[in-house]
Amino acid sequence: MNIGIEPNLTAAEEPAPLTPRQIMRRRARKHRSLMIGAGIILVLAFIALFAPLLAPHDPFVQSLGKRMLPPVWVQGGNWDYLLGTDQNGRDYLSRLIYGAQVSMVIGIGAATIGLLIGVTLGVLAGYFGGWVDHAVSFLLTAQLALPGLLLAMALVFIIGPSVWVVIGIIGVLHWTYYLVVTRSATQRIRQLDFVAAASASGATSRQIIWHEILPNLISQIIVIFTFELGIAILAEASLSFLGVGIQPPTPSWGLMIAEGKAMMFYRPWLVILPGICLFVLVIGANLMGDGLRDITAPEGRN
Amino acid sequence: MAPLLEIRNLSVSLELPNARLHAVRGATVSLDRGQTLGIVGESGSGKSMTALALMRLLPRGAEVNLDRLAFDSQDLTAVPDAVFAREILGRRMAMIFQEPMTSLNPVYTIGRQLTEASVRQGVLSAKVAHQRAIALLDRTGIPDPAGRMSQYPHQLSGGQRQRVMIAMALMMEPELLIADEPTTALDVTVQAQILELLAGLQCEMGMAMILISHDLAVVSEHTDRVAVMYGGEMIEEGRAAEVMAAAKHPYTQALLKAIPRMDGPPVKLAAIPGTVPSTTSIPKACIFASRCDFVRDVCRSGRPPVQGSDEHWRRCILGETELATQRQASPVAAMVRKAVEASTAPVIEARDIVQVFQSRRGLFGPKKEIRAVDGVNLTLKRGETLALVGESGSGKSTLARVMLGLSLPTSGSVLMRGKTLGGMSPRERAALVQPVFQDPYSSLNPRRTLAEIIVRPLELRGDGNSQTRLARVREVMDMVRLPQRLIHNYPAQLSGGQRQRVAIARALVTSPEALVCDEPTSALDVSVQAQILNLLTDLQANLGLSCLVITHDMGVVHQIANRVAVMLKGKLVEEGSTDAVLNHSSHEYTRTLLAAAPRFRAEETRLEFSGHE
Amino acid sequence: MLRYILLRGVLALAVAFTVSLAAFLLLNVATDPARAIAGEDATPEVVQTIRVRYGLDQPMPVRYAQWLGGVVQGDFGESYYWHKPVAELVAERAGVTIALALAAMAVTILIAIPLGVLAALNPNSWIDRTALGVAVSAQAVPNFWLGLIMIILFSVTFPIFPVSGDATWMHFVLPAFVLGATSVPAVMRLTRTGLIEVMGADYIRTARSKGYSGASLLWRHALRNALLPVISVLAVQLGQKFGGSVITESIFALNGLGRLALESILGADIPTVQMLIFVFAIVFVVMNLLADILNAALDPRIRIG
Amino acid sequence: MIKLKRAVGSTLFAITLSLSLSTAPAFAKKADDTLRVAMAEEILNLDYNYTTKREYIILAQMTDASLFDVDPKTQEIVPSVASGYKFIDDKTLDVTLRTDVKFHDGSVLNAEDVAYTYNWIIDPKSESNATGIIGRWLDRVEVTGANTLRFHMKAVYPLALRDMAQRIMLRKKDTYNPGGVVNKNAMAQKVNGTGPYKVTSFKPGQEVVLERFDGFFGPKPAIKKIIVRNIPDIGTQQAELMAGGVDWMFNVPLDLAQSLGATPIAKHLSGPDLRVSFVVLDAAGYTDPKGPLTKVEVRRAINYALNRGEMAKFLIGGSAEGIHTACHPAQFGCDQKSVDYPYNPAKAKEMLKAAGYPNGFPLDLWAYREKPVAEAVAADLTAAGIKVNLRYVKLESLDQARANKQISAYIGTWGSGGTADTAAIARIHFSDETDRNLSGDAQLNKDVLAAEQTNDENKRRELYTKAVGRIADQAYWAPLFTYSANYLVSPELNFPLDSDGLPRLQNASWK
Repeated sequence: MNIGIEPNLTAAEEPAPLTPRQIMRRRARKHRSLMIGAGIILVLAFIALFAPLLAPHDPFVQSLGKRMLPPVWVQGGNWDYLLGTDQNGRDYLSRLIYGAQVSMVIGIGAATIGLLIGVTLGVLAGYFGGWVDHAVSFLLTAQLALPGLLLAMALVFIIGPSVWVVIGIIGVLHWTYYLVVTRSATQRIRQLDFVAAASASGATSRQIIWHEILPNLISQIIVIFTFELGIAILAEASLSFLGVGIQPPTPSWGLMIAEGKAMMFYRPWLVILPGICLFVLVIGANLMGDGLRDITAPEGRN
Repeated sequence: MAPLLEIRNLSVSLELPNARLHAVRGATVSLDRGQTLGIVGESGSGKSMTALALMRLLPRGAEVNLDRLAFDSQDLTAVPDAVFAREILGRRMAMIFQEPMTSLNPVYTIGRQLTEASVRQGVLSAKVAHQRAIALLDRTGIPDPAGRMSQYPHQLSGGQRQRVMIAMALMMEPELLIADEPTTALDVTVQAQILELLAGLQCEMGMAMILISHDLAVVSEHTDRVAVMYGGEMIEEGRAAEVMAAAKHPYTQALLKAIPRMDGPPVKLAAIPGTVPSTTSIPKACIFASRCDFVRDVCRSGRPPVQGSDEHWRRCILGETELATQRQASPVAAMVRKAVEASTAPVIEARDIVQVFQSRRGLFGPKKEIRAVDGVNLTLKRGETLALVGESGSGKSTLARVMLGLSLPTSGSVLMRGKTLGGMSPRERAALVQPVFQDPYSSLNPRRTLAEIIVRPLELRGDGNSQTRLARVREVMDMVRLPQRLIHNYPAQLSGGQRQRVAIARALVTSPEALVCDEPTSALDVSVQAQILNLLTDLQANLGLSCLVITHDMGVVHQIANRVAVMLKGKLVEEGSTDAVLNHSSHEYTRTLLAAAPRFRAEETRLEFSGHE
Repeated sequence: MLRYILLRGVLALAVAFTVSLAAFLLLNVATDPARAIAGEDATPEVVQTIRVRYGLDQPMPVRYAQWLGGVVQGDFGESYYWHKPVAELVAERAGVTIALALAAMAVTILIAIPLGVLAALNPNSWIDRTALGVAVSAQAVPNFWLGLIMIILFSVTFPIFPVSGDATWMHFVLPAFVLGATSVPAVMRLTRTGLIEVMGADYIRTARSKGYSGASLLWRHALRNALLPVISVLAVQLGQKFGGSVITESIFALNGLGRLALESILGADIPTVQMLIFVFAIVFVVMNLLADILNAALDPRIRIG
Repeated sequence: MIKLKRAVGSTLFAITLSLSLSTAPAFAKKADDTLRVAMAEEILNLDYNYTTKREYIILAQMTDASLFDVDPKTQEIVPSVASGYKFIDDKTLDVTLRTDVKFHDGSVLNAEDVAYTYNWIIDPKSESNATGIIGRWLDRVEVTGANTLRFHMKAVYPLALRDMAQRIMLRKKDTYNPGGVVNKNAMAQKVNGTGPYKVTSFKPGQEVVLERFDGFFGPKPAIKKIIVRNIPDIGTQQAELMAGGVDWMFNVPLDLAQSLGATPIAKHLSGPDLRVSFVVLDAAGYTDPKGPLTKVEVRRAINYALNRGEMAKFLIGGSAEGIHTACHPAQFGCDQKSVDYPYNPAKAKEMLKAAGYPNGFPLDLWAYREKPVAEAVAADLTAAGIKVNLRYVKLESLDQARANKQISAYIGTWGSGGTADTAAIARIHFSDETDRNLSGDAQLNKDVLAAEQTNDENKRRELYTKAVGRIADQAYWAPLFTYSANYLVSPELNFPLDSDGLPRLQNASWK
């Protein structure tokens, strides 16, 4: 009977189980909705990146003579302008393609700003609790009560309409989802023993947050980011629809829907086409979000 | 007469995301009316799965196939689920579970949960059910049973909830009661009362009982027959006293030697090397082959045959005689425990520590003060292992955190090397004392590799460069006997035992003078616990570390401690050398603790109980 | 209990005042109310007379103080456009918004909860996948676009429902569907995950061991616990819907608070905006409080602690 | 494959279109003799003395009559409530009233009422929207007989009769200050006018119901009942038109008017409008004293760069046409012989290079009205090399920015209140009393004011020719085009289109 010494550790035959990252990658490949979502986002990102090459015409060049041409499948359409032209005679397909650029930039920009605000506040409130927590929840309630439209309109006027202002506005209006999730996750992780062990070995709060807590939040944050991407894009479209979002002549899908609204009974494609583009982009983001949540959920929770 | 329950060749396989887990393979068991069968095995051995298969409570996607399942000689395989649920579950077969805290519906009153099943199935009228419930609550020893009926589960303690569970199971006087680790989550004293209660009820109602546990001592005291399971297979079964006294399977023998014994001087524990093999594929060889000391080639080629008589059989190729000779061959090395002179210098001194917590009952209730630690003086001397013993709620963990400097006491002070903890910088304190926590799964950051975890304290102190630190990490890994190839693995890839070793390695990397271990082994299986206890005693001997070990298990105290301190409701009731406290303790509470601890009375069989057979 | 409610009441007032102050500043900076009222072809003289008439020429702090003074006595001032006390204006239009909010909430509950329960009862089945599909796509549809499509389909192509206005209940069907559809995904997902978690809980296993199974298990034991978090989310969403949906109400020309908010913001009718924001903040916090109380009523662990 | 897709695609749209357009108005309006009118702006106040927007002018045409009226065809001032008038000298005017004018409450209008109305309007206490306009030229009004009045004017003002015809609605004595207590909103909810229609029900912001007033002294209107419905959203207005809930829509965008006009549902009417569109350039250098816009060559280059003809033809349509004067050609004194800058982008680029801007300069262009026009102007200027940053905002935001001198160039429009006289556009834009004047030209200011201080037609024409010529030469503006008013009306409705572009619903009738 060998006493306490392990000579023949025979775990060799058994392959060391996979690292968490390998497990996630293997699950991701098998997760259908994640693949579809990621596919859509990649295609649209490609279109947005190479818009200048892909767009048949310059989206800003107008030819008032060829206003309101119908798409090619409706009689009266012509093949130069596959999807017809808009109120100022600009090529509709090119504007849709450039619209992808605007939506992606705004989606990613606003979601990132939301992330920075929401996660910082969430971690601080979750980790320190007490009055920090109360102050943050007061801010949360106040932000939810203030109508976003008013903030958007005022900022667009004061700073002037630019894509960055719209990104800022939407970012500032959409950090609550991040806050709520990171706050409860931080509170949960803070109770775990490895945080106590870290502080026992002399780590300061800042080091603990940075080195121990944040790495465990990353998978959840990525999931929220993809959802916020969709929400931010829709928010931009709504603001532009109400006239306080993206300013002409920059092509934005929301703006195009608003412009097409007056003619929706006679030229329904002016409303339907940008609507479908928005729908496809946001559904791609949501599918990716759902997929990421499924594959990261089990690890995330332990 | 025909046995009450007959199970032959039961196999259960569970659906995992990317594989099928064969949790139970070929379990064969039979049970007579009024008899108690113990099923014992470490975690992952399939003992609970067998019971759940019987009660048809398996999770979605599980598959069960068996040759014969008869209850009171009625073939259950023919009974459809709906009829099984209505006629068998609760009325003829009942079950109680391990986690009392979550086994009762939080939103319904105790009364309703007790009576609703019987009333709904028309077995009892509402009034009769109500009275019967109160009678049962009283019988299970709950104070003020009538009052409890309108209370909610969260208002009761763990022990009380387990009693409610027992009452609920017995509402319709079942013929078979299955208890799946009924006392694991409870304190030692409460555990003893519950086991007594179960035994008493079984006699009164002439019920058959299946008692599932990982604790051999509990099973040895309270069952007629016992079946030992390992890796999903039943490897040995026989009369409890015989199996305990003369185990015929190498695994059972090793298991018995791995448990700290209270009778006689502390003995080096026989740790079983390696880990339980995963059963995602049906093994062709003997399941224990990878860890068995007497392994032969034939063990690895085919499944071992069943040997021995119906009374006591085991699945192993070793014959009767070979086994006997092996047993004597391995002498047991006694360990000598150094007495600690009173004069040695203290490492950590806690002076009249008081820690008070504010808690609010419910959203609107008044604030309440809880004195977790109430004026405690305790000193940890250099090179000694001081065991701090007490039940849950006694304040031992709170005291540990205070002595670690993790939380400032309401009043009183903690000194290290003469300096108060408060005055020291966190880095200074880190060089003196390091913690080892109970739950291996939450003591390591899942997102970091082993190397990063162990090296972290050095990075925080900022001494040496990356090479020296890596060398130190490798050195410490050897100390705790962790294979070097695991250095870049993640905690999720390690077993419980391996993770606890990483935690110890992290504590040792800054070569502190003292370790504070909060229940270091209570979350581990017996065989793995033995490895860690041996490791701790070796480390203490080689490095001259002083350890403060918090535990509720008297066996662990007996095994490794030089001195013992006993805590009750925030106060220190007794302190002294291990021999003094264990053998002739001065305080009445310590005596009840010792009495409650399950022991191996190998000779005293359960005969006096089973007189009525 | 009272102390808790009082505390939340004070919070509501504090939130309302901070938000109304922010709104006041934003509004004054964004547009000049006098010019908005005067309209397109107004000559400077007309703009000046309007400025004097509504006291817009005084400095901002004075005007805010005046407004605050009024509020304390319950007088929220007069709308620049509507020439009547704002309180009256809000009261008139609150009915439409409340009706729309309740109808939308009904739509959400009737679609989201059954779908969530079905999805939870048979995970990874086709029902589960369709439920998730519905959630993902409902979340992706811009609600102003959905509104337009609804009008094209159900008011013009197949003239079943009236296009706009809020006279009869028929007017509320399409807007309620559009407003309700936006919150279906969140509620559906919450119900699904909640029920899946509860079905795996120990006390459900205990209930099964007592002979409960199938429908009785679901209704008696599982649903009540699973729906606890859903109820608080619904209460908060109802609070937001009471704030009126700006887009749905303007597309369907419903005279609710949402549309009033949009027009008074774009038209810089400051007293109306101030009162609306004040009301929204109070309603929002009250609904949060209601959610907490509802939770306490349903969950003894919170009530008795 | 494409053919198949094309077939499927077109059928889909064809179905939605045909189905949606086949629902002819459910019931003939002629039957219940009720005209339903859609207005985007919410009618909140029935008293035109206290409102300004165009919708209120249309409403006032129906509910109120004033001393004089403008003949829709000839744009001449004709007597209405007043039977005759005589200028005693160029600062006093005698007016005689008809005796058969009744208020909607049946009481007869007399001189006291008219005098009270005018004296109340010019009294600053009234804070009426008309106080500024009338107060500038009217001193006081004196009753000289049972139905005769004398108007004492502060100064010579050629448009006095026009203002009396279009701005002041007559009220009974003491309407606004009964017993000395001032009530500005007396007529806001329930107007007691003298016009051809009286208000029978009013739900502010939702609906105004008017019925023919039998006691009206003038020609009785053909239609018995008119309902004005407030529908803010243009999409919803169309849907109501198709669903038969509305028979008359105005301010309709060109594309919509043409599309819907081509269907049996509605008829597209397009009539002249005195409104003009123009780009105002910061010649005075308020935003940048030495900026490019202070140089006349740059301003002229901008004029050359803009393709006015195409914009009018394609974006406004109807009778709209490009203009090169800072006034509507149909307005008195608007000399068309002033210098013109025909569309010539190459010349524009060249002039910019000559003026020292070879690769253009950044320009903030503000706009608030038709978005396509704003984008077209921006595109033309970009083509000429100017880096345009289009700021498309709400009107009141633009007004505020202009008042704070933050605007270097903006696209403005002016309807001259339907007055066919250059005075109605010149003073407001080029005198020194207004923040809209970005020319910084003192002499121009003097000429414009002088042209309003004499009744002598020739003198005024001469002064305006000089002023309009100066503006064109110095290119303070880049005039764009005249508007045309687009209406969508039920096929059964006769709706006259007048040259001043002012819709007169009281003259409408069924076919």
